[in-house]
Amino acid sequence: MVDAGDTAWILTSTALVLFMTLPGLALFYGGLVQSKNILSVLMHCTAIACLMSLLWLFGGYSLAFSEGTPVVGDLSKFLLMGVERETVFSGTGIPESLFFMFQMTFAIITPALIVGAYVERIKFAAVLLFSGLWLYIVYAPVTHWVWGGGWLGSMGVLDFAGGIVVHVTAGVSALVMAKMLGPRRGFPKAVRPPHAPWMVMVGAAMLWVGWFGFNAGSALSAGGDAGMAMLVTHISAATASLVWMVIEWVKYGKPSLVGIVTGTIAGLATITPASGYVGPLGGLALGLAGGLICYWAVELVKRRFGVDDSLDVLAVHGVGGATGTLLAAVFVVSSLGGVGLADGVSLGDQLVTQAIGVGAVALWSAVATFLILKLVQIVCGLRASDEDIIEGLDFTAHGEKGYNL
Amino acid sequence: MVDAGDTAWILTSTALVLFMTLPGLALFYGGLVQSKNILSVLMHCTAIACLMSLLWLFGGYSLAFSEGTPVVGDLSKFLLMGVERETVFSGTGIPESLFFMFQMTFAIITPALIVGAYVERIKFAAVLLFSGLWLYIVYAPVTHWVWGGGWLGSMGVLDFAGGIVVHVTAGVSALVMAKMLGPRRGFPKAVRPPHAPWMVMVGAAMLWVGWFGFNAGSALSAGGDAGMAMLVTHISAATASLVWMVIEWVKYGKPSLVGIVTGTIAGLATITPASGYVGPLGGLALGLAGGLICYWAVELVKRRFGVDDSLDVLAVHGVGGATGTLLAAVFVVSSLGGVGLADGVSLGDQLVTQAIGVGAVALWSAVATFLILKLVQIVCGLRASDEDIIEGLDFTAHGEKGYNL
Amino acid sequence: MVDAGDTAWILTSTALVLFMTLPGLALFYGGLVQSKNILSVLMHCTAIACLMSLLWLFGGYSLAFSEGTPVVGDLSKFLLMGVERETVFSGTGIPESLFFMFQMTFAIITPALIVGAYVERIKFAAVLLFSGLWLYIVYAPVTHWVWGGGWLGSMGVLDFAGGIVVHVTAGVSALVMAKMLGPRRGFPKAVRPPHAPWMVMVGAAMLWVGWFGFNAGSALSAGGDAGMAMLVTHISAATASLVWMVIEWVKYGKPSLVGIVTGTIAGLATITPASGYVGPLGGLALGLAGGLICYWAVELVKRRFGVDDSLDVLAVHGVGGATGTLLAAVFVVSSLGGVGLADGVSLGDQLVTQAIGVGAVALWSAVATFLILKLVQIVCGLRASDEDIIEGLDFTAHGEKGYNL
Amino acid sequence: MKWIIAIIQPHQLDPVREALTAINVHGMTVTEVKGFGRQKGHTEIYRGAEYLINYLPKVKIEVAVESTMADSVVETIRSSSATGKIGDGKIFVIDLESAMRIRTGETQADAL
Amino acid sequence: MKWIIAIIQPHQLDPVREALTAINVHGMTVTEVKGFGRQKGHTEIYRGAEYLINYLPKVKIEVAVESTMADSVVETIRSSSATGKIGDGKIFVIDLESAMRIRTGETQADAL
Amino acid sequence: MKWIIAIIQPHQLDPVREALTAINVHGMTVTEVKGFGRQKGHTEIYRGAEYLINYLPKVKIEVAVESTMADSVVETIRSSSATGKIGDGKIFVIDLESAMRIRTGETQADAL
Ligand SMILES: Nc1ncnc2c1ncn2[C@@H]1O[C@H](COP(=O)(O)OP(=O)(O)O)[C@@H](O)[C@H]1O
Ligand SMILES: Nc1ncnc2c1ncn2[C@@H]1O[C@H](COP(=O)(O)OP(=O)(O)O)[C@@H](O)[C@H]1O
Ligand SMILES: Nc1ncnc2c1ncn2[C@@H]1O[C@H](COP(=O)(O)OP(=O)(O)O)[C@@H](O)[C@H]1O
Repeated sequence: MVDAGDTAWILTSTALVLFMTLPGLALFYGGLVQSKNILSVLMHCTAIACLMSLLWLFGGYSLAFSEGTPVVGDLSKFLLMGVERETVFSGTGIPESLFFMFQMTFAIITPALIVGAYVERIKFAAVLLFSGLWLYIVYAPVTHWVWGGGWLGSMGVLDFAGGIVVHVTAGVSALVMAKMLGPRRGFPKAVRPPHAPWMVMVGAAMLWVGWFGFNAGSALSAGGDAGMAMLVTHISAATASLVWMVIEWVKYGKPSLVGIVTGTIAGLATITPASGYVGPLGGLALGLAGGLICYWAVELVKRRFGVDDSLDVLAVHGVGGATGTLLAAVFVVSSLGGVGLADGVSLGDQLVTQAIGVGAVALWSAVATFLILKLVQIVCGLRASDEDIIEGLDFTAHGEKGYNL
Repeated sequence: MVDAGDTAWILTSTALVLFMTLPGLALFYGGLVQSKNILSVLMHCTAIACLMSLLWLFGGYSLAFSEGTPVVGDLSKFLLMGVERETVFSGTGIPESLFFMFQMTFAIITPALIVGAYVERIKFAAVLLFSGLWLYIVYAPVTHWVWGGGWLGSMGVLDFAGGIVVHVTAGVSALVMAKMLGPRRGFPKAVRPPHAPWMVMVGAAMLWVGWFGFNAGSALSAGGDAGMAMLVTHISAATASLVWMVIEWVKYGKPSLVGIVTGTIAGLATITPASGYVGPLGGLALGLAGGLICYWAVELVKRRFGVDDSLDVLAVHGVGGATGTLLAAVFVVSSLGGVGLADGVSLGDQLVTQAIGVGAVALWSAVATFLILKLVQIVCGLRASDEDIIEGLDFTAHGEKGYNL
Repeated sequence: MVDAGDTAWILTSTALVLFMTLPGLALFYGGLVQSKNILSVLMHCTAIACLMSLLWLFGGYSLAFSEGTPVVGDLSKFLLMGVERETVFSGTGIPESLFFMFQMTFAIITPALIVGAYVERIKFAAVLLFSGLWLYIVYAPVTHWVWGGGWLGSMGVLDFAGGIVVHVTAGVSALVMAKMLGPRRGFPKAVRPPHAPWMVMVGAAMLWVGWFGFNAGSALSAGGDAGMAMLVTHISAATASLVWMVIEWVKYGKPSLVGIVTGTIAGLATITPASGYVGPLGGLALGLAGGLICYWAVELVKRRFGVDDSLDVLAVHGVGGATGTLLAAVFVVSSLGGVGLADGVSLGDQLVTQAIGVGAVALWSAVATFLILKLVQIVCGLRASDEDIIEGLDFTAHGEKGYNL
Repeated sequence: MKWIIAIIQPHQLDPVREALTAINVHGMTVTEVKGFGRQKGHTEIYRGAEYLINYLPKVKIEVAVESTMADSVVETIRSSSATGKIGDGKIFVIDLESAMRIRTGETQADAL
Repeated sequence: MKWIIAIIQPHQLDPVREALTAINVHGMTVTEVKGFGRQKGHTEIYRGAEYLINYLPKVKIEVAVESTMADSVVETIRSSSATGKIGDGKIFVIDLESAMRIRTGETQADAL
Repeated sequence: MKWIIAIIQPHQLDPVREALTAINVHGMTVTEVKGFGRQKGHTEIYRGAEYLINYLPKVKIEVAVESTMADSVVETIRSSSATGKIGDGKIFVIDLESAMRIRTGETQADAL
C-alpha cells in the first residue's frame, strides 16, 4: 500500500535529484570552463536531461528494472506499460510511477557527469548520440546488475545509492572519452582558469543539498535509514571538504574555493555507495579517505597520465565512488557503527564482492564507451573544428554569447 | 483529519512553488533583458510576491475560496477569520492554513508571469497598482470559477493545476498589457539580445524543479496521483524542450540554450491543466503539442501581430495553457492512459466545456486588464519616460546598477 | 515511534535549512561585497559549514542537547554515542539522527551569519578559529539554555525557531567582532557599493524559501503547527519587505532591490522566535515591527555608533530577533490569534521572561565573543594586512579571481 | 592622416556610427571607458548608506582618416552626438604617421 | 596641446585623480587595460593544475591639457602614483592638434 | 619614439606577444575593444527574433618604442597576426614626444 509519508519524501527526493543536475551540476561545470563555453556546458546538461528522460520512458527503465535475465531486463515496461496510477513499487510504500521518476533523475545525472570530460571541444551532436547510446548500453544494464535483480545484486554487492551504478560508470567512461577526444587546446600548459569560481561553489552547494535526496532518498522511505543516510552523507562531505582545504593550505599557502568544493563533491561521491549501511564513524572515515584519495587522483590523471579529463570526472567521481564501494565492506560491520554484514558473509568475502562489482562495471564501461565513441566518430564526428573551439562553442554551436554586459 | 504524509508533501510543494517565482522566474526573465534592466525585473518579481501575499490575506483568498456565489466568493475568510490552527481543508488531509499558503504561491506567480510583457519600460508604481487590482478583479474570481465552487467547476471543466487559472489569465492579460504599453525602444529591428542566457537557463531549471510542487502538489496528497502528475509533467517538459531544440537546429543550424529552455517552459505550461488526469502517453503528446504550437505562437505574436509581448508570455504561457486545457479532454480518456471522463460525459462534451472555460476566462482577462490599465494610466501613468528607459530602469527607478565588476 | 510523515517533512526541512547557508546566505552576502572579495565570502560560508558540522558531531550537539546541567549539556552524546539508527528523538516522531541533522543546520547558519560583520578584511585562519570556539562557547550552551533543558527553557522563555538562539547570539557577536576588527577601508565615506545586487536578491530568495524549513520545520512534525508557522513566517517577510520599500520610496524617491530584500530578511528574523505561537495577525504585526525597527537600527549602528558591522548583522538579525522575542509574549495571547500563554502566566510575566532571555544571551554572547577574539588575536591575528585588503581577499587569501570574463 | 578620438555618451554611439557611415567612414574602434569631467557622478543608496559613484560611463571612438576628411569627420561626430547637455563629451585630433592593413600589408590611405 | 597617457596601478587611480583635481585638471578618461611588462603575472592553482596569468590589471588615464601645463601634469601623475615598486607604470606624451567640446562646439583650450 | 597601435583578432594576441618578446619588446598595454569595419557582425537568434550584433570583439595593443625600432615592430605585429582573412585588423603609428617610468622617473628610451 502506498504510504503517504514515504511517498512525500521520495517526491521531494526526486525534485532534489533533478535539482542536482538542473541547475546544480550545470553551474558547477559551467563555472569551471572559459566564458566562451559556458552556454555549451549548460546546453549539454539540459539536453541530456531531456533526452535521457524520454529514453528512460522508451525502454531504459524497463531494461534496468524489469525482470529479464541477470544481465539485462526486458522491454515489458516499455512506455510504462502495465504500470497503473496506483501500482505500488514492490517492497516499498511508494507508487511505481514515482519510483520510475526517482530512478530517472539518476539516469539523467549519470551521463551528465561525463560532460566534465569533454567540455570546450566536443560537437553537440556527438553529445546527444553518445549519451543516448550510453544510457542503453552502459547505464541501464549496469543498473540492472546492481539494483534490478541482476547478477551483482544477487552476489550481494553493496551499493546503496550508486557508487558503482553512477560514479564508477561515469568516471571510467569519462576517462575513455577524454582520451579519445583529445585534450583542450593548450593543455596542460596554457589552459585558462575557471571563468567563475563563484558559480562553481553555487553549483556545488546545490549538489550537496540535492545529494540528500540522492542518498537519503535511496532508502525509499522516511525513517531511521533515511535519517542516518543523510547524516553520514553530510559528515563525509564536510570532512572531505576540510581535507582538501588543508592539503591546499599546506601545499600552496592558499586554500581555494574551487578546491574546497571539489572536496565536497569527492566526499559526496565516496559516501554514496555506503550511505545506507554505515554510521557516523563510517561517514568520517569515508570523507577522510575520499578527500585524500581523490586529491591524489586528480594529480595522477592530469599530470602523470596526461589525460585531459577536464573537470576531473574520473578522479573525483570514479575514484571516489570506487573508494566508497570498497570501504563500504569495512564500515558496514556493526562494531564500526554499520548495519552489519549479511549472515555468513565475512569482511573479506564482502570486499571481494565489492571489488568484483567495481572491476566488472569499470571494464564494461570502458569497453562499451570505446565502441560507442568509435561509432559516434563515424556517424557525426566527435571533436569540433579548431576554429570553432577558438571562437568558443557558445557561439559556434549555439549562436549565443554567455555574457552581454 | 490532518495526514502527516500529505501535509509534509504540501509543505514542500509550497516551498517549491514559492521557489518558482523567487528566484526562478525572476532569473528566467532577468537573464532575458538588457543588463541595465535586470534589477528592475527582479524588483518586480519580489515586490509582486510581497504585495500579493498580503492581498491574499486581505480578501484575495476569501474571494477565491469561500462559498459566495458561482461568480465570486465572499469576505467570510478575510484575514483568515474562522480558520484555526487545526482546521482541516475540507476533502483533504492538510490544514487550511497550509492550503491557504499553497494557493497563495499560485496567486504570487500568476501576476509575476505578466512581468514578461512589460519589462524594460514600465513605471514601478504601475506594476504594483496593476498587479494588486488584477489579483482582486481577475485572479481571485477566475480561481473561484474553476476551483472555488464557481460556475466553471460546476460545469465540469478540467484544470488540474492552473492551465486556465494561471496561464490563460496571465497570457491574455500580458498581450493586452503589451499592446497598451507599447513596444520596447527599437522593437522589432534593433532590440538587444538577452544579457545573460546562462541566467535564463538557471531560472528555467528552477521553474522546472518547482513545477513538481505546482502540479504534483495540486493533488493535495502524497500518493499515486502526485506520482503520476510529477511523471507526466516531467515528460512533457522534456519533450517540448527537444521539440524546440530540433526546430531551431533544422531552421537555423544552431540549437540555442534560450530556445531549449523556452521549450521547457512551454511543455510545463501545456501539461499543467492536464497533469492530474493523463498518463505517460498524454505527457508525451502534450509536450509535443506544446513545443510545436508555442514555437509557432512566438513567431505569430512578435512577427505577425507585431506586438512586443517582450518575453512571450502569451505565446508560451497563454497558448500553452490553452492547448493543454483543450487536449486534457482528449488524453483524460482511459484508453489513452488517463483517469477517464466523468460518467455520461463524452469527449466532445468535455471539449466544449474546456473551450468555454478557456474562452470565458480569456475574455474576462482581456476586458478586465484593459479597464485596470486605463485606470492605472490615469492614476500614475504606465510607461516610463524615454530618458529613463534609455538610461535603464535599474538606475532610474531603483537607484542601483546590476553589475559593479 | 517514527512517523513517516513527520520524518519526511523534517528531512525536507533539513535540506531547506542547509540550502539557506549554501548557497543562500553565501550569495546574499557575496553580492553585497566588492567583486574582489566575493570568493572569500563564499569560502567563509563553505568552510564554516564544513567545520561546524564536524564540531557538532564532536561534542557540539551533546553540549546542547544532552541532559547535563541547566547551564550546559555533557559529553554523553559525543560522536552520537548511544544513538542508534532507529532511536526516536523523545517527544517527537522523528529519528534522533535526523534531529541531530536538523539542529546541525542551525549550528551552521548561526556562525555563518556573523560573516556579515567581518567581510573584506579578516584573515581566513581567524574565521575558522573564531567560529569553532564560538560554537562551543556561545552557540552550544545557549541552545542548551533555551531548547536543551537548560535554565531559560525551564523559566518558560518562548523561542520557537531561534530568535534568541540564532539571531541574538549572531547579532550581538557581530557587533563585538566589527568593533574589534575595525572598519573596512574607506568606511563610512568611501566604501564601494554592492558589486552584484542581483546576487543579493537571489540569496535572499533562497533564504526566504529555506526559512520555511527553519520555522515550519521547528514544529518537528507535519501538521497544523507547521502550516501556521509557515504562514506567519511568510506574512511577516512580505510585510517587512513592503515596509522597507515604502520607507526608501518616501525617503529617497527610489525603492531599491537591496532594500526590499533586506526588509525580507528583517521580517524573517523577527518572526522566527514567535513563528510557532502566533496567528496571521501576529505575522502582520511582527513584520511591521521588524521592518520599521530594523530599518532604524541599520542607520543607528552605521551612522550613530559608527561601527562597521558591514552587512548589518546586528541591525537586521540581532535587533529583529530581539524584537520578535519580545513581541512573541504579546501575540501569543489567544485573543490576538496566538496559542495562548501558559496557564497562570500573565503577559507581563512572559514579557519579563523574554527580556531576561534576550538580555542574558546578549550579554553572554558579547563577553564570550570578546574573549574569544582576544585569544584569536594572539594565536593568529584577526585583520588582514592593508596590502591584502587592497588587492582583495579572493586573490591574497585564496589565490583566485571571482570573474574571468 | 589623422587619428580622431571622440568621447561620447554611450547611447549616442548608434547615431554617430550611422552618420559616419553616411559620409563613407566605415572603420572605427570603440572602447567602453569611464569619464571624469564637469558632469558629476551620482550617489547610490544602500541600506541607508550613500555610495558616491564619481565617474560616468562613456564610449570612446577612435577613427583613422585621411587628413582631408578630418574636419568633416569631426563635424559629423559633433553634430550626431550633441544633445546640448553637459557631459556630451569631446573630440580630439592627433596626427597619424602611418597606417597598415594587416591582412594585405597595404599602407597609408589604402589601409583605412 | 598635449595628450597625456598614463598607465598606472588600479588602486592608484583615486590618489591621481585627487592630485590632478588639486592642480585644476578636472577632465580625464579612464580605461581598464591589461598590462604586460617587467612586472610578471601570477599563477593560480586549481585542482593541482597551475594556470599562468601573464598580464596584470592596470588603469589607463588619458588627459588632454594645454602644452604649458603638460610638464606639471606629468609630474603630478608621477608623484601621486609612484609607490616605488615594479609595475608602477608609465606616462606618455603625444602632441594634440585640436580639441572640441561637443556640447558647445568650442575648440582648443576652451574645450578642455 | 613612436606610439604603435594595433587592432587585431583576440585570439592572435598570444602569437603577437610572443613575436614581440622575441625581438625584445616586453612592455605593452592591451585593451578589449569593439571593432567596426569591413568584416561584418553576426546575427543571434532568440525565440525566432533576429538580433544584429554589428560589432566584433577585437583587441587593441599599444606599444611605445624607439623610433629606430618602429618599422621592425610594425612588421613583427603584422606577420604574427595576419591570417589573411578579412577583419585581421590594422596597425597605426603616431609620433611619441616623451615617455617616463613612474617608479624611477627615468625618461625617454630609458623609460620603455
Ligand atoms: N581634458 C580631458 N582629457 C580627456 N578626456 C576628457 C577631458 N575632459 C573631459 N574629458 C572626457 O569628456 C567627458 C565629458 O566631459 P564633461 O566635462 O563632463 O562634459 P562636457 O564635454 O559637456 O564639457 C568626460 O566624462 C571625460 O571622459
Ligand atoms: N613599451 C610600452 N608600451 C606601452 N605600454 C607599456 C610599455 N612598457 C610598459 N607598459 C605598460 O606599463 C606597465 C608597467 O610596466 P612594467 O614594465 O611592468 O613596470 P615599470 O613601469 O615599473 O617598469 C605595463 O603593465 C604596461 O601596461
Ligand atoms: N579607420 C579606422 N580607424 C580605426 N579603426 C579601424 C579603422 N578601420 C578599421 N578599424 C579597426 O580594424 C578592424 C578590422 O577592420 P576591417 O575593415 O573589418 O578588416 P581589415 O582590417 O581586414 O580590412 C575593425 O574591426 C576596427 O576595429
